[in-house]
Amino acid sequence: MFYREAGDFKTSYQEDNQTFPIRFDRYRYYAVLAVGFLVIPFLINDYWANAILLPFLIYAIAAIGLNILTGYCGQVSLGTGGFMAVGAYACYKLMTAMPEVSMFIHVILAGGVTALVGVLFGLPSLRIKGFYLAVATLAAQFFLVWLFNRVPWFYNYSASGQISAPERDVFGILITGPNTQAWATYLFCLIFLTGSAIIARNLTRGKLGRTWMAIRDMDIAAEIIGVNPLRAKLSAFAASSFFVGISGALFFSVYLGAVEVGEAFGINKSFLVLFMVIIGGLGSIFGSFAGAAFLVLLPVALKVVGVDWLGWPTDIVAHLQLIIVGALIVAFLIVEPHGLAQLWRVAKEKLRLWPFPH
Amino acid sequence: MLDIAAGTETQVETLLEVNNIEVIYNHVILVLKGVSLNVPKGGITALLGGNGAGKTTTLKAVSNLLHSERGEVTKGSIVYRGKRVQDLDPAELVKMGVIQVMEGRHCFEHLTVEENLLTGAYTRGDGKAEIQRDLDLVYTYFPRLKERRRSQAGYTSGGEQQMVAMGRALMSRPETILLDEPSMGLAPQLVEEIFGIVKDLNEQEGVSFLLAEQNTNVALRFAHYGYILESGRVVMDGPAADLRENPDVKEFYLGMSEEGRKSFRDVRSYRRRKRWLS
Amino acid sequence: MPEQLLFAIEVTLNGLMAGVLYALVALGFVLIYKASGIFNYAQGVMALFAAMTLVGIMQGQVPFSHLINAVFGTEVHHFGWHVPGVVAILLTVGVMVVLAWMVQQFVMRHLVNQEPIILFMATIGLAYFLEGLSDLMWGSEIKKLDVGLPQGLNAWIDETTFNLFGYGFFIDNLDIVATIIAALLVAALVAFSQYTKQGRAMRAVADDHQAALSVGISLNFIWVLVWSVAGFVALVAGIMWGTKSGVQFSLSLIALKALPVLMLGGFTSIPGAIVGGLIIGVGEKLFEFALGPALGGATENWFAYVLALLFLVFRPQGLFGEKIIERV
Amino acid sequence: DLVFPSLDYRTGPYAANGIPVADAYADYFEMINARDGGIGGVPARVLPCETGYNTEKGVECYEATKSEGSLVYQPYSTGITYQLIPKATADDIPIHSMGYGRTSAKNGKVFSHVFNYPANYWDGASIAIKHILDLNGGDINGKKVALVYHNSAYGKEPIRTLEDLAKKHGYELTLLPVDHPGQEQKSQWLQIRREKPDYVLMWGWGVMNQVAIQEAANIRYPMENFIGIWWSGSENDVLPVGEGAHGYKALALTSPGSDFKVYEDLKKYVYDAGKAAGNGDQMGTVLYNRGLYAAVLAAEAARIAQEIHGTPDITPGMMRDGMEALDITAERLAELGFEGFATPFKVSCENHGGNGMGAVQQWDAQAKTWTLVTDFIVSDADIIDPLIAEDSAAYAAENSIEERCN
Amino acid sequence: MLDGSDGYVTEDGRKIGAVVMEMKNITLRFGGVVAIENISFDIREGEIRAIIGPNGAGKSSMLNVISGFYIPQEGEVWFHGAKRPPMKPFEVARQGIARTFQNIALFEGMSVLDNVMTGRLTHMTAGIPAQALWKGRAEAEEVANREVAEKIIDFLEIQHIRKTPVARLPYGLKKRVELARALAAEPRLLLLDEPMAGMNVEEKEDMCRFILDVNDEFGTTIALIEHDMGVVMDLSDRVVVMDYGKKIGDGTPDEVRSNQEVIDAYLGVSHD
Ligand SMILES: Nc1ncnc2c1ncn2[C@@H]1O[C@H](COP(=O)(O)OP(=O)(O)OP(=O)(O)O)[C@@H](O)[C@H]1O
Ligand SMILES: Nc1ncnc2c1ncn2[C@@H]1O[C@H](COP(=O)(O)OP(=O)(O)OP(=O)(O)O)[C@@H](O)[C@H]1O
Ligand SMILES: [Mg+2]
Ligand SMILES: [Mg+2]
Repeated sequence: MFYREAGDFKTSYQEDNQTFPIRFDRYRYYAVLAVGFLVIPFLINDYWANAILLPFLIYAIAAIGLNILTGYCGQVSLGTGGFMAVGAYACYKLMTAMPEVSMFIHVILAGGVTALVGVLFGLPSLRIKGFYLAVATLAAQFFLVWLFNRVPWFYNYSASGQISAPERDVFGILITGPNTQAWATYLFCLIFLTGSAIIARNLTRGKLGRTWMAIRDMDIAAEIIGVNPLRAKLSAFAASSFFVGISGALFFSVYLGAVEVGEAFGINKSFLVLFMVIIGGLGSIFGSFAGAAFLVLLPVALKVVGVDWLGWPTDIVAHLQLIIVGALIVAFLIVEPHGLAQLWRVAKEKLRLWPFPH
Repeated sequence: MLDIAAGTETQVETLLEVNNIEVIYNHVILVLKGVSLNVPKGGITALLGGNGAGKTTTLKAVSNLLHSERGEVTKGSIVYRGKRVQDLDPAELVKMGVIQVMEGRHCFEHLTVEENLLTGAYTRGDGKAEIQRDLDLVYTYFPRLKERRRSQAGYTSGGEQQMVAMGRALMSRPETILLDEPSMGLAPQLVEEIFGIVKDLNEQEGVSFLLAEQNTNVALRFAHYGYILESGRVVMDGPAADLRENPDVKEFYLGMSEEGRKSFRDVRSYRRRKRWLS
Repeated sequence: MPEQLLFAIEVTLNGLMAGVLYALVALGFVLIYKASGIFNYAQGVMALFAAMTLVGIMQGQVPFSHLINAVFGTEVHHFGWHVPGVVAILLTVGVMVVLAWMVQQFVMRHLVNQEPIILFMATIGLAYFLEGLSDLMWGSEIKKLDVGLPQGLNAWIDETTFNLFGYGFFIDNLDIVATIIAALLVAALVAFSQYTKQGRAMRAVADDHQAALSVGISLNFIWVLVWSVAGFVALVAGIMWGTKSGVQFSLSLIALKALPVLMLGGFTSIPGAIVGGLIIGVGEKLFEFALGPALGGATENWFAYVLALLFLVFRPQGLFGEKIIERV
Repeated sequence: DLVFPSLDYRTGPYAANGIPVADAYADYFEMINARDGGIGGVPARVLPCETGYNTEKGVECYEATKSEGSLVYQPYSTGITYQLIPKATADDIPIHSMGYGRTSAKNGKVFSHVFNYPANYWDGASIAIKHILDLNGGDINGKKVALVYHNSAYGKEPIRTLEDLAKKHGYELTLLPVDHPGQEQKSQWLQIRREKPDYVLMWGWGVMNQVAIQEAANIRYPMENFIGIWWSGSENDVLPVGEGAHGYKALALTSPGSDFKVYEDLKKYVYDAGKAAGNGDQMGTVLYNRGLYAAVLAAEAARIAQEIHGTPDITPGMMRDGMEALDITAERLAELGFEGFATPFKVSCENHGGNGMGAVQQWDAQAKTWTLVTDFIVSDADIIDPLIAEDSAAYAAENSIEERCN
Repeated sequence: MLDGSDGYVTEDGRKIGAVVMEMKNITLRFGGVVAIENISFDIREGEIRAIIGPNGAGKSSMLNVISGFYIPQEGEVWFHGAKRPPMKPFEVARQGIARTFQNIALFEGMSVLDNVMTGRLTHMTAGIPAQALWKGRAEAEEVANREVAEKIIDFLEIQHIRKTPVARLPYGLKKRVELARALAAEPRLLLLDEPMAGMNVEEKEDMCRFILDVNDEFGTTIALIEHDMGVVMDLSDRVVVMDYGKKIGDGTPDEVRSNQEVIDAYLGVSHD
């Protein structure tokens, strides 16, 4: 009734390979894009931009990145925080070394640097598997954080060891620094998110995506039918780190503006992004969005309800928040282990059959 | 329906009764659309049908393993010895004497063959000596297992794993065994042996069997009663001897036609089509 | 003996002792992994929760007093009694068993047969939950834990070694106690998992939930059992670390010190946890001793991981872990 | 009303330290409202926001509270402070980072909206060395000083100063970083046991403090030679160690204890009225007093701002002016009920960092109290001022800031 | 019938060519277990070669040796007249050897179509940038390979489940999808490990038809392991019989069937 695909026929394989083969979905996608690009920038204020939208957009990019590695290629990584730090520090070094270059280029280059580092730390994945690998990626996490903390070159020998983003622009519009406009930073991140999502989608629906999924589902069989596991895994590490690096660069330069590596890119960050990916749905780009939105909004929502509406003491609310987030994560996994994306899929399937139960 | 074991004309008690059950996976996929069947005490009941007919699902519904596959019985009832067992824990069902040998072996990879067998005796409380006796019994059934008793089950061959799974079930001294495709992947000699064991257990120890099989030929040779399942429904049932003589069964499940057995090389020139399908 | 060598020996000895402390935490991980294939991230928080509960009981704190006071406007904080250590430990063990039961009832039961990563995530959810709960229940201030364990320089060793080498070794009494307890614990746990029916069932569950169910192993029982034992191990670790550094939030972070130990020893091996702990302990201390100054120090955090990683490249299942079965 | 946001951390790894500070801030303004009806007749409103010591939550708190007319931010976290410096400057809202944050913010010519009076980390380093000098009759040539520090931006702050001071006074400095969170410090303390430095300084935070003090006790290091920064010198750090902590020293920004007149008012108007924040069990602790001091300085600045601008309803911008014109005299302190609590200082356009004075306090494990064992000591401006000029100049260059106050 | 290296003609008139693969004195041990002991045999162009033997005889291990997954302690593998150097399994696959597995090894997280497309991976070459933008080579290649995959899907009559996740399929269909995946690689040598286990007669006949058609239409050489003697005897041109690592027979179905050693070790009483 509400959701039909009948009568929506495809006459070529190109059409069948589209991201949104169902017309209804396609229109909805265009509508969301239009709202994101044309409506929200006019409504946005500092609070929405800095407290909700920017973190959402940036975490969504990181989640897409991790989803490629964990959701598509099956390599659980707990080094996301470390890789985000690489993106941030690369961006910082580029920004300060080449002030006149556009931020766009810096952010993309930062992604590229992170991809290289990612490949390096991906090398052991050829031998180490499963949770052993997950724990092994913590080596990247701790080592990178230590390195950025330890070597003054990375923070330009500043006395405090922190890095702060100087003012930089794109086509004359300020993107970093204190004097930015909410809409500008928002749009900048949105462009990166949209680009990341499209690229990630393209990568995952074609040859590379299948290579990754084959490795994820059964690596031995994949190798026997002709997948080079080293290349598959390393390309996943590279692609994943690229996006994670971009998100780290944005996280530092556009969102926070100043970071200290241990605090901003500590192990908690790794877990947070992993949560997003799993709650959203492993192996789903949409899931990365959903997971990021959920984990950015939930604490804020709980805080608004607890502190602003109910007027409870902030610490009790904060403890309850932990309890609720924890319980919700477990509840979600129980209801739908494959995440919000799967929940959405099942809902659609039900709608399609509606009003018949099966 | 007849609650009669083939060959004997005496009325026997129904052990397991499945009444018109429906099973749905993942809340949306309807797999069993009303399946009813009876397993008499001391009988071997075969459940036949093509791929995806729902044999495995039926067995899992009985042994309550559906939950862990995100499936549920939405309609109908399953009664064992007069007791509704749908809401029981699988472990309790094993204690009641119902054990399933799962399709696709499912050995404990990291345990040795012998440890695998011993887990089968988990629910038993009758002492080491008894368990040891049964272990020896299993080894006499499957001498190959004795040779490989110290290897990790994960490294044994497909057929050896099948033996482990079977032996493990026997170790629980069951009253009813749900056997899912026991012959799959076994050498012909071994298939005979396994069914021989089934027959032995049935006749000597009075163990009842519910047997899902693709190898109709063998299954109908050993079973007393058979049900044929197609797309989640029982389409035919009757004493095994009758089924064996049924022309449709002969044609589609036994591969015999009027002219006798066809060579597999000839398949390119003909194709069986079920009368009741298209 | 040359001084440098004496120091190196002292550092090694202390590394061994530190390793035992890591191993105590790692043991809890191993138990649960062995029994259900679950990588239980909440193990660290369980240690925190156990230690907090122990202190709370000993001091007669009213649980959730802060919440109660905020909601009802009351002013309750203490029952006004003090419970002796041994009794409090027993009561805490009881609480950990209840916790295990709840975990089984509300979490694990519903996640039978799911992929390992899903179960792993569930334990992270659990960690958040417990973290919030411990603070809400017992307050977030730093608490002193004193169940009467000795602490500080062991004078006897100091004197003896001084007489022998002219340099007294520093060994902490608490570390010695920890070593003894760890040894007992490991012996008991190995015996349990290798030679009992429950131990075997536990390993079966880890391999295949469905098959375990099908042979009549009650997952629920096994899980309550294992989580209780893991809870007990967490309590032991919590007592040791709590005595050392006070009972407070950071106690949950000791999990991070246990992970490389786990990798190195193998996720499935109880003795592996100890051996891994010793290697990591000595390795990181010696590395810091030898190269730390040159690299600017504070290398311990990452060095443990890198060391474990290097080991894994040669033995992907860790030193004593079960071989990862790769077959088609 | 006058809005004072309070970025608390009553949860997370440093909750134990965040609670007393937050309690004090809330209690003081509660008392001002009850006793004086607010500041200049306008009631003060404390707006708590929980950060959990987490930078992102700090940003969220800032954004959520700034539109309510928040007058001054006290982040109590170096990370959040760094975040807010450019943002708040752009939004024309002042920041007060008391004894933490960016040290070179002392230079008001570059940092128009950031204040870090009365003292900063570099002052702290210098004060500690001065104390050691005093103990040694002014000569510490050839002595060994070790610094045990949290391996983060915060912990590394004093290194430059200590190195420069080492050149000046001829002591030998050993650096011993401890990685977060700092539960395992065996290597560091074995090294201390071996090298027997004459003094050990500590820039620690959270659990690292207790473990360090415990380890020092374990190796029987003479506690009176072990001196922590003011973030390593609260009851939380020494109580868990018990007897072993006896004699441990730490720097102090204010006097410890509750022997001040203001406590009478607090008791009367807040505690006894059942309005105490939190559990109401933190009075007189080191960190509670620090929170009180922060609150009184904020309230004073607000009052001065009202005077300068002639309006009781001040904006954050006016508040900034008030802070820049802050003049804390001994008389004023006494008037406010804080006699002997801290030292007088005066803020100016150039100097946002106060007088750079601190004292040394020592822990008595039997009585479970801290007591000041020195007068307030002033830091060595010769060493620190050039460092501040250098760092703030770099910041000004990086962000193309023009110097003010000319 | 075996006459020199030039092949032979089968009863039904197919021409069998030269030796494509030759196993020479292969020995494979796992610790104490000798899975394969000094076995030699060959496979000829265009023939259907069966390997039979009791459970645990080492048949699957032999296929694994051919795929390069197990490396034998002794012996040589000759492929197209040359000794094969040590190779990774994926390199072997790229030489045109595809296979199915005894314990179905499909990619459970993917749809049937995607699984079949993974079989085409060895034929796809687009670079990462092209794929990221979904332009040029990437898209054209995708469509071209999709056509091949669709042909195979049609051929194996699994169109109706094209978009179904394989995890949901019943056993028999999974086996068919696995065959589709192997065929998608357009192999010259196809290894099938018990392709008909767990099927009823009707389905076995379908499977046989596919195997014969593949062999006929594409001239693919096939080596298969099977326990259903009916199938083996009817389908295969030559049969190798293994028993606990040793070769106990090699020849035409009729020869093997009447070999006493084979009857004792494997067939038991004849019953077909
Ligand atoms: N976990 C599951 N989720 C969704 N669908 C399932 C699941 N398991 C089975 N099915 C579907 O249920 C139907 C019946 O499957 P079942 O395994 O019971 O068949 P079967 O008769 O045992 O077949 P086979 O002989 O191939 O084993 C199939 O169409 C299958 O696709
Ligand atoms: N990776 C391995 N490690 C140890 N032993 C192995 C391994 N692979 C196979 N084996 C052993 O080698 C022997 C041959 O195994 P294989 O799987 O080749 O048998 P098979 O002939 O295929 O039997 P089936 O018909 O039962 O599948 C078995 O005894 C098995 O246990
Ligand atoms: Mg089945
Ligand atoms: Mg095999």
